[in-house]
Order: sequence, then structure tokens, then C-alpha cells
Amino acid sequence: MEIERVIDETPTVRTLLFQDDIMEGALPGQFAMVWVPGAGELPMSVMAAEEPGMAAFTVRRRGAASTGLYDTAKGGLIGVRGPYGRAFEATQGRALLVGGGTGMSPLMRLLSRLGSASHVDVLIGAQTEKEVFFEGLAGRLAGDVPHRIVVTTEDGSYGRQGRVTDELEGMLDEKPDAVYTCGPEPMMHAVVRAADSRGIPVQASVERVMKCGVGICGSCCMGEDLVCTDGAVFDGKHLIANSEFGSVFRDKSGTVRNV
Amino acid sequence: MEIERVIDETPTVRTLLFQDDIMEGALPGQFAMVWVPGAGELPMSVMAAEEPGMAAFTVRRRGAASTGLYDTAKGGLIGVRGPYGRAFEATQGRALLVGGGTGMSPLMRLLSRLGSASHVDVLIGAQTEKEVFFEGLAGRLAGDVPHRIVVTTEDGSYGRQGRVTDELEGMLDEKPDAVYTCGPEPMMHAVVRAADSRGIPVQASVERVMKCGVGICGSCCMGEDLVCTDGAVFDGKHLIANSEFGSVFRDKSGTVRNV
Amino acid sequence: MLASGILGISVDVFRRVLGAGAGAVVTKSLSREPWEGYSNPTITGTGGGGWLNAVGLSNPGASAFAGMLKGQGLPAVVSLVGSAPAEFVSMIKEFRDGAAAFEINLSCPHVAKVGLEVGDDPGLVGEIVSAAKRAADVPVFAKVGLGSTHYIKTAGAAAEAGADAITAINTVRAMSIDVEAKKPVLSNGFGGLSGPPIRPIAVRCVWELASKYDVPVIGCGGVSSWEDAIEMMLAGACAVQVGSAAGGRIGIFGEINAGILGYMERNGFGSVKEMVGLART
Amino acid sequence: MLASGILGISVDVFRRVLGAGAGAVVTKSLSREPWEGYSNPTITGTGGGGWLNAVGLSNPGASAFAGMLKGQGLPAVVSLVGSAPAEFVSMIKEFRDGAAAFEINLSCPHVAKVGLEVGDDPGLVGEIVSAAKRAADVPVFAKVGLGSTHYIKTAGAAAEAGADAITAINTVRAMSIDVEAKKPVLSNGFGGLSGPPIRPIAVRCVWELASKYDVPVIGCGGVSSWEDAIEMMLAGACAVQVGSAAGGRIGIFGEINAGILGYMERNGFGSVKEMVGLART
Ligand SMILES: Cc1cc2nc3c(=O)[nH]c(=O)nc-3n(C[C@H](O)[C@H](O)[C@H](O)COP(=O)(O)OP(=O)(O)OC[C@H]3O[C@@H](n4cnc5c(N)ncnc54)[C@H](O)[C@@H]3O)c2cc1C
Ligand SMILES: Cc1cc2nc3c(=O)[nH]c(=O)nc-3n(C[C@H](O)[C@H](O)[C@H](O)COP(=O)(O)OP(=O)(O)OC[C@H]3O[C@@H](n4cnc5c(N)ncnc54)[C@H](O)[C@@H]3O)c2cc1C
Ligand SMILES: Cc1cc2nc3c(=O)[nH]c(=O)nc-3n(C[C@H](O)[C@H](O)[C@H](O)COP(=O)(O)O)c2cc1C
Ligand SMILES: Cc1cc2nc3c(=O)[nH]c(=O)nc-3n(C[C@H](O)[C@H](O)[C@H](O)COP(=O)(O)O)c2cc1C
Ligand code: FES
Ligand code: FES
Repeated sequence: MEIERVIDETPTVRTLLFQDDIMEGALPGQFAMVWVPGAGELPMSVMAAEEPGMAAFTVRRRGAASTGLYDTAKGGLIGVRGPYGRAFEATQGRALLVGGGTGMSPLMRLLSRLGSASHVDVLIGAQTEKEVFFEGLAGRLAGDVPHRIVVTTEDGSYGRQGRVTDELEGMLDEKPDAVYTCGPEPMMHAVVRAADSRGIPVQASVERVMKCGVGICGSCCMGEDLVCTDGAVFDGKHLIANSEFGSVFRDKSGTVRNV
Repeated sequence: MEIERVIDETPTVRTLLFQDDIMEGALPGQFAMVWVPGAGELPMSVMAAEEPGMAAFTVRRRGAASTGLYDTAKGGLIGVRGPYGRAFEATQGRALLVGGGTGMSPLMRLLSRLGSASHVDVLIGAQTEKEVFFEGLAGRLAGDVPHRIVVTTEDGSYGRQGRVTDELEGMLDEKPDAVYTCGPEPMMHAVVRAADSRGIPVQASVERVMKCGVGICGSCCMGEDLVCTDGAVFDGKHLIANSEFGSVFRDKSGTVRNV
Repeated sequence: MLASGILGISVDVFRRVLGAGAGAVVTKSLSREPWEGYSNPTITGTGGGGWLNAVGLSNPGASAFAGMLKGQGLPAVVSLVGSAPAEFVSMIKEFRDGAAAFEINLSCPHVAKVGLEVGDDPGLVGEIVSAAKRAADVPVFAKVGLGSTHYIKTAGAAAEAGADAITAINTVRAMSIDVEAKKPVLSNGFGGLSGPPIRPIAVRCVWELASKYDVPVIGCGGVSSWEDAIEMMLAGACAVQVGSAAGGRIGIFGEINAGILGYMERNGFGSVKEMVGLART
Repeated sequence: MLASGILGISVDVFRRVLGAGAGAVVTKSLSREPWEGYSNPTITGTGGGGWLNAVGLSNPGASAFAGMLKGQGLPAVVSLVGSAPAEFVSMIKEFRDGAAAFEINLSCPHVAKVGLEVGDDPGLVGEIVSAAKRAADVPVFAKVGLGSTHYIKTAGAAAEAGADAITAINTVRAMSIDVEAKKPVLSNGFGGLSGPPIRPIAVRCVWELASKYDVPVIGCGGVSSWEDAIEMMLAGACAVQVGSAAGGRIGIFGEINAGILGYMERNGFGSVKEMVGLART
């Protein structure tokens, strides 16, 4: 796959756009295994592209693979397999999307498919102003659907000061019909518990170490679930019943670690 | 595949019927590779069955494999792969079918699909009365189509005395629109030449040693043709241009032998 | 039986696999220390249901795993890798109360100094299996594959040293190159081929082993349906492991069980034993 | 290049294959006397485009074939099987004027005393290749496969004895059993696995050979598209043979040629040489 356009979102986050029918058809929340020759392979949520026929990934540079992908310029080649996993189920009515960091990426794709929602709230969390992205895009993707976009930064340099969870209660009071979340696991854990305790259906896209992406290697296990095939999107009730969610994950060796 | 019914045609020829959708769908002239566990595997033209949903093979016992198949009783198991090869192209109008021995089998299947012909002549050759078969069946398969069935025996014990080729000239004088033949190669050679020299389209189903049936092994070559994939049914003009037709074949080792 | 390295690092997942109908599970091959394994890509498809992997024996280490299995009473076969008899002995000792059997991995085709490189040295194989047998109070299996020493010799050495069963086969050393990237797909270059493509090779190995030695053979390689499982048994396997085919399809164990039962009924077999090696008679 | 044993017994068919775009053809492996081979079934499908065959090296014998090729000027590589150096020498002598090269089959996995059983004896391989080199006035290739002796050793012995190229690989010894008949499908029981399932194994062998020896490697095994052919070249093959995939699809040679040309253009390669072994750099 050839990268056709690169967008700098923040100093550490880029969106890479490319033409591919298969990825363009991915459902929101599905992911792909993205190979950066020489650098590695990693799971990436399929991101929305504004251009028809295009798909995208939004990547933050962290380790070798993500940095390799981040550094892939226009014209660069990547290998993509998938899409894999379960997607968000888009429900009707009023929707609340809560995302942190690159976890916004599947939510953006979901937003681009929420045309029949009655109202959409998007809650975006970041550490600081420079790391805020997708605010403008969220507005464009929401299009005609009545929407509100709220940004929080931990240092208060942009939007409201604090964490997304601080804003959450108020927005849940407005009784959304469905909550969708993706981001750091402690954040998702809080969102899932808060929504579920009020009886509001919630879905979260979970992250684990992935090697195969297709349910062979077991590296992505979370309790008895395999995040790659049973998820990455899970229903909130299911997650609450899974004692490993929000608590432990397995590193690359399979050693159990705290989230 | 389980054999459901066995018909003794002559002291050395039997028809084995079985239920199989794939073989039931074989076109007339196509063949299958039939495995008789323990005895061998051999190419067999798919034969017509009067029972709906059934297909059949008609086998003369000769060597190990054909005798193994011949000896397979009701309830016996055979393995079948295929159908393979090109089929007879059924043309409109007046048809002449010329067969010898088990070469009648693909012609019978063809006859069962000639419902739109205006007239069908069937010319059956055998050595002696006891070896005549399919005469009654040919009549039944022709059904409403006006038809004539002529049998020749070399010893004159049944039908007209002589070889099929002796009757051929007279029947070609009646200007059939198409001639179809299957049987011993010298007979087919004569039929093809006679029909072609009068400008009558003729198709023949050729026999060669077959191991794979799918164009891999080359054992069935006749000139540059592979009988398994380019045939077994060939157009007469093509056969006349092939210097090996009617002249030489390769035995199991690939050694060239006279037909 | 679930093959080693497939879904094999968590007790919760084992329970799910057992619930789906597997008679036993084999753990990911464990080493004395935790191993990260190779970096991604570690797995790639090769067509026809085949997979090429070089996970690099990533595992949390024997101690951590022993802790997980302890007292759970699971029918878990603990797979072990190492280079010397003492390593195996020390790992085996960690598993008092937790292992139903041990499987010595003599055949991983893509990690240096362990697996195949051990299997390729029949003398060492004999020492390891003897030592493991002495240390273990449960059965010890030896898992062989196609290496630079003929697997028949490796299996022979293991059998002579007292192995209770031979598992055959592991993945087959192989490689895929991406023509656009012009590089091997796996980060390690070489990997092991598994899935339906290797089934006919595995069936042949099971047949050859069962014909040659008296020790029970556990068939592994490309089994993805009940017919494949029966094929292994007819060749001589008294038990069958399913690896790649369980990927994304944990229900396969139940399907295979049901298929085998139906087959046995149709063919009048009273027990699995009657089928083992039947095609060789 | 058409691989040995595929469509390989008639000059007319060779012409057709060459006309379809093959650069050369390899004959069926020939023995001193004609061989009938095994009785049918000799070939069976194994899924995923794989084939298992035990044709049993049926062939009309070297003399008969030499007569057919004589003076035809075809780019025909004559494949030979035998058990002793003298046999190969006497066969090679029959082919004055008719062979563009010889390929010594050291790797047929299903016939006793020839093929793999010879390849498993590196000493004998050395003798045969030396003798063949002395007798032949055209290049001599040695074809290796996965046997009980590691193919790297066999290839090494052939290279040392002066082989002009190594062809890798032959079919892989394997078996299929029919669960209803409860018997191996092939009359010979064992056969050789070919087609896409073995491609990753063949690519690995080409890579390993090209990395280890200086002698040119001819890639063979599972090539069924231009991508597969390029993959072989990137691994280190300077020529590629197509076997099973040519079955029923002789036009594949033209398709592969066109695909390679397009690829070279897109990637700016001026000659095939630039691609050979590129993935290893
Ligand atoms: C389904 C799914 C979708 C994803 N979508 C995106 C996306 O759209 N954009 C994006 O930028 N990233 C996404 N990720 C995360 C991404 O795949 C990588 O894990 C991340 O980029 C780090 O990979 P790396 O190989 O570069 O770094 P590594 O060298 O593997 O790690 C760098 C750091 O991140 C930590 N880390 C890596 N993986 C995990 C994990 N699973 N859980 C906890 N910590 C971890 C490491 O411990 C280390 O501190 C997704 C992950 C999953 C499972
Ligand atoms: C496309 C095709 C369709 C066929 N359909 C039928 C059919 O419907 N019914 C039927 O009974 N047979 C049919 N045959 C012939 C059949 O496949 C076998 O060749 C025949 O039954 C003998 O096989 P065997 O293995 O029993 O005997 P073998 O032991 O192989 O041979 C017995 C005798 O037959 C001779 N023979 C075998 N094959 C050939 C050959 N190809 N050309 C010349 N001589 C040969 C042998 O030389 C030997 O004398 C067909 C063949 C082909 C290629
Ligand atoms: C991703 C993956 C990881 C594997 N890890 C191991 C391992 O740790 N130890 C081992 O003995 N075999 C391992 N294997 C090999 C399998 O246990 C099995 O022998 C092989 O895959 C063939 O079986 P299959 O075709 O059913 O998958 C692994 C296979 C795969 C695909
Ligand atoms: C039917 C058949 C017959 C073969 N006969 C020979 C042979 O006589 N000599 C030989 O060296 N290889 C023989 N081979 C092996 C092929 O030449 C080739 O090495 C193998 O099939 C792998 O290539 P492929 O996957 O492209 O078929 C034969 C293969 C098949 C399928
Ligand atoms: S990533 Fe391999 S099982 Fe989920
Ligand atoms: S029978 Fe094998 S090519 Fe025709």
C-alpha cells in the first residue's frame, strides 16, 4: 500500500492516508495489522478519511514500529492485513463519544458513520494544547448531525482543564442512548463503569499486545477473551465481568503486568 | 461414493450406478478419475443413468483397475474426482452416433441430452451377439426424438454382419448434421476421415494413458495435445491435423507404441 | 488436544478451549527465564490456510507459568524448551501439582540453541529425555520436526530414553518474501510453516514413526476438520493436536469431536483404539 | 522453466510449452531402462492447490528419449535418475546433440534406490556429479530436496564436485489417507507434495543455499504466479522452474514473463540479475 498523503496532527501524531478498497470498507472499531518493512508490524485502528475511497491510520510514535510508521512519508510502502475484529455497533438516538489520544481514531471513523444519530457529543482528552487533534475534523465528520465537541487538557492550556472523566458525569446526565469510548485503559474503565452504573449501553475498544491479530497466538488475551477476535470492541457489561479489564495485561513475553 | 445398483450389460461389461450431484452434472463426453481402493484408479467416461439424480460408469474388465471396478458390488465404495475434460458439443439437426464397446458410454450420455435434435442414428459395433449392449437403453434415452438404432457384429451373430465402418458410408449419405464417435481408435480414425471428407462436422472422444487427468503429468499426450484437458473430445479437423491420432500412443512408461 | 503455542499463555483461555471440547491443552513452550520473542511481524498467512510464524518462543518463563497452573487441576501438558538437561529438570521441578504431562520441544525451527538445534543432536536428546523422565512424575512427550537430522533419529533417541509419546510434527522451517518490500515478511526472516499445507507431511511422519517405534505417537500438523483428525489416527496417531486451525475458531474442538463420534458410529468402531494405525494394516 | 516430470515426455508438448513462453524445459527424469512407474492412483489433490504424486519415475528410458531430442535444437534440460556414476555416464553419452544441460535428480522422495536415497549419501552424490561433469559437454545441475540427510550437505557435495547449478527443491515426502477407504490414496502409499503448499519451504531452501554456496540456484516449488517467481529470485534463485502450476495452464509461462517484465519496469530493474538475492542484502 502506498501512502498518498500525510497529515501532522501533533508533534508526535500523524495521519497517513492511502487508497484501498478493503480498508475503506472496514467497520468503525475494526483494526488492521500494519507492516512497516524493516521497522515492525503493529495493530492500528482504521481511521476515517475525508476523501472518498481512502482509508487512513493515525499513529503516535512510541516504540520502533509506531515510529517507523510515523516516519513513513508520502510514497512510502506499508503492508496491511485485515480488517480484523468486532466493530462498534452504531445505535440510534443520542451518542456520546469519549476518546483519549490516538484512541480518537476509531471514534472518528464511527462518527463518520453516525449519520442517523439525533445528536452527538464528542469528548476529547489530551495532556496539553499541542496534543489536541481531530477537533476540527470531528466537527466536519459530524456534518449535519447536531453535535457538540468538548476538549479537556490536563494542564488547562486548551479547552476545559482536567481529564475527560471530569466532564463525563455532566454529559451522562444528559442521558445519551449510547456511549462509545477508546483511549487509555484507566480512562475507558472509568467511562464504562460510569455509563453502566446509570444503565446506559457503552462499548469500548480495548488494546492488548497483538502478534497475529486472528486468534492464533493468544498474546492479546484478557481473561478468557481474545481481544483480536472477540474484540477489540466489547460491550461494557462484558468488560465489567472480565476481571482483567482495567487491571492487568500481558506484555510481549506473556508476563502479567498492571495496566 | 457408494454404488447403489449394478447392471450386467455383457459377460465382461457392467454399469455401476451411484448418487452424486457433481457427476450427475457432468457434460456428455467428460470423464472422471475413478479410484477403486486397493485395485487402482482409471479414467471413466461419465455414463447416463435413467434414474434422476444418478450418474453411472460402464466398465469392461481388462486389467487390474477395470476389473476391480467391475467387481465392485452394490454398497461398495469408490472414489471419484472430476468431471474433467471437454465435452461433446451438441449441435442441432440430424445426429449420427457411432460407438464401439464401452465407447458407447459417453455417447449414451450425449444421447440423453439430444432432446432438440431432429433425428438421431445410433450405430453400435460389437464382436458378437453377447457383447452387444445399450441397444434397448439407446431407444429409451432417445425418447421422443425420431431415431434409428443399427447394430453390427463382426461374426454376424446379431444385427448386420461386419464392422460399423461398413454401415457408415450409407448413413453418411443421409447427410447428418453432426457425427459423434467413441470406441477403438482405428474405428474412430475411419469415422473421422469419412465424415470430414464429406464436410460433415465430427467429434471424437479419444483414449490415452492417464495418470493425473488434469494436465500435469503429460502421460496422455497425443502430439502437442493433452487428451485429459484439451480433450478427451476433439473436433475431427483438429484430429486429422494431429499426426499421432490413429497412429501412435504412449504406454505407461511413455514409450511410443502403435495404436 | 490444543497444540503448543496456540492461545497458550493464559489459564482462562485454557478453560475456554477445554470447555469447547479439547481433551487437553499444551502450553506455549516455556523457558527458564521470560522471553520477549521476536518483534512483529511474527505471523503471516501463506495461502491455503497456511501460516508462517516466528514468534520466537516468547513466554513468561516457567516459574510464572507454574504459579498460574498450580492447583488448578487442568489437563495441561506443559511444553518446555531449553538447551541442557539441567534446565529441563529445574523447570519440571517448578510444576509439582499443575502439569498433566510435559512435552519437550525438540523442534522449534526458528530459534537458535533450542528446539530443532537440540533435536538435531540425538545424543543430547537422549540425555534431556532421560533427565526429564527421572525428574517428572507425569508422562513426558518429545516433540519432533523436520530438521537437519532426520526426525526419525531424534524420535528414536527420545523413545530409547523413555519418552512416553512422540508428538509429530512441529512447524516446518520456511520463509515468505514480500515482492514489493523486497524483504522477508517476518522480522526473523525464517519462520515455521503450519496449517493445512503441512498436513500431508505430518501424516507421513506419523505413519513412519508409528511403523518404526512402539511408542505412542501424537499427531500434529494441519488438522482442521474431523476428517483430518481421523486421517492422523488411521496413520497411527493415538491422539491429535490442533494448532493453527483453532485460531479464531475455538469451536473446532467440539466440531471435531462430533465428527469423530459420527464416523465411529457409521463405521462400527467401539473405541478410538480400533482406528489407530488401521490404514497401515 | 518447466520443472521435471510435468508434461515432460513428448517433444511436441515441449514445443508447445516453449511457445507459451518457457525459457527452457526439463524432461521427465529418465533412467537407463524404461520404467512403467507405479500404478494409479499416482496423483491426488491435497487442497490449497497442492498435489501429492508418486508416479514412480515412469519414463521411456534414456535411449528412446535421446532419439526424440536428437537434432531438434530444443532448450531441453535432460533430467536423469540412477544409482551409480556409471549409469549417469552411459545415459549422458546417449544425448550427444540434444541436451542443453543435464539435471541430476537427487531428490525424488518415493522411489527406492534412486533420487533421495542417492541424495542422502553425499559421498555418492560427489562421485555422480564428478562423473557426470566429466562425461557432459553441457552444464550439469543437481536437484536436491528434503531427505534424511540435510539438503545443504547434499548440495554442498554437488557444488564441490563441480555442479553448475543446484535446483531446489523437489517434492516433499508426504502422504494422504482416505478416511472412508481407510487406506493411503496413492498406490505407493508415500508420494511427493508439490504446489503452493511447499512454496515457503522452497523459498527458504533457495535462500539458505544461495547464502551458503557460490553456485547458482534454480528455484523450484510452488511457483504459480509472477509474484512467486520474483519471490524466488529475491531469495537468490537465478532461474525459476514451474511444475504443478503448469498443469492445465500452459499459458502460465507467458503470464509469468509478462508479470516479471512489468515488475522490473515499475521497480527500475534493468536485468534479472539485479533482483537475484536482493532480499538478502
Ligand atoms: C486494536 C488496537 C488498535 C490500535 N490502534 C492504534 C492507533 O490507531 N494508533 C496508535 O498510535 N496506536 C494504536 N494502537 C497501539 C499500537 O498498536 C502500538 O501498541 C503502539 O503504537 C506501540 O507500538 P510500538 O511497537 O511502536 O512500541 P513498543 O516498542 O511495542 O512499545 C512502546 C511503549 O508502549 C507500550 N505498549 C505497547 N503496546 C502496549 C499495549 N498493548 N498495552 C500497553 N502498553 C503497550 C510499551 O510497553 C512501551 O512502553 C492500537 C493497538 C491495538 C491493540
Ligand atoms: C477418457 C477416457 C475414458 C474412458 N472411459 C471408459 C469407459 O467408460 N469404460 C471403460 O471400460 N473404459 C474406459 N476407458 C479405458 C479405461 O480407463 C482403462 O484404460 C481400461 O479400463 C484398462 O485399464 P486397466 O487399468 O484395467 O487395465 P491395464 O492393466 O491398464 O490394461 C489392460 C489392457 O488395456 C490396454 N490399455 C490400457 N489403457 C490403454 C490405452 N489408453 N490405450 C490403449 N490400450 C490401453 C493395456 O495395454 C492392456 O492390454 C477410458 C479411457 C479414457 C482415457
Ligand atoms: C503461532 C504459533 C506458535 C507456536 N509455538 C509453538 C511453541 O511454542 N512450541 C511448540 O512446540 N510448537 C509451537 N508451534 C507449533 C504448533 O504447536 C504445531 O506443532 C504446528 O503449528 C503444526 O500444527 P498446526 O498445523 O495444527 O498448526 C507454534 C505454532 C504457531 C502457529
Ligand atoms: C506429477 C509429478 C511428477 C514429477 N516427476 C519428477 C521427476 O521425474 N523428476 C524430478 O526431478 N522431479 C519431478 N517432480 C517434481 C517437480 O519437478 C518439482 O520439483 C516439484 O513438483 C515442485 O515444484 P512445483 O510445486 O512447481 O510443482 C514431479 C512432480 C510432479 C507433480
Ligand atoms: S493477537 Fe494473536 S490471538 Fe489475538
Ligand atoms: S493425464 Fe496427466 S496430463 Fe493428461
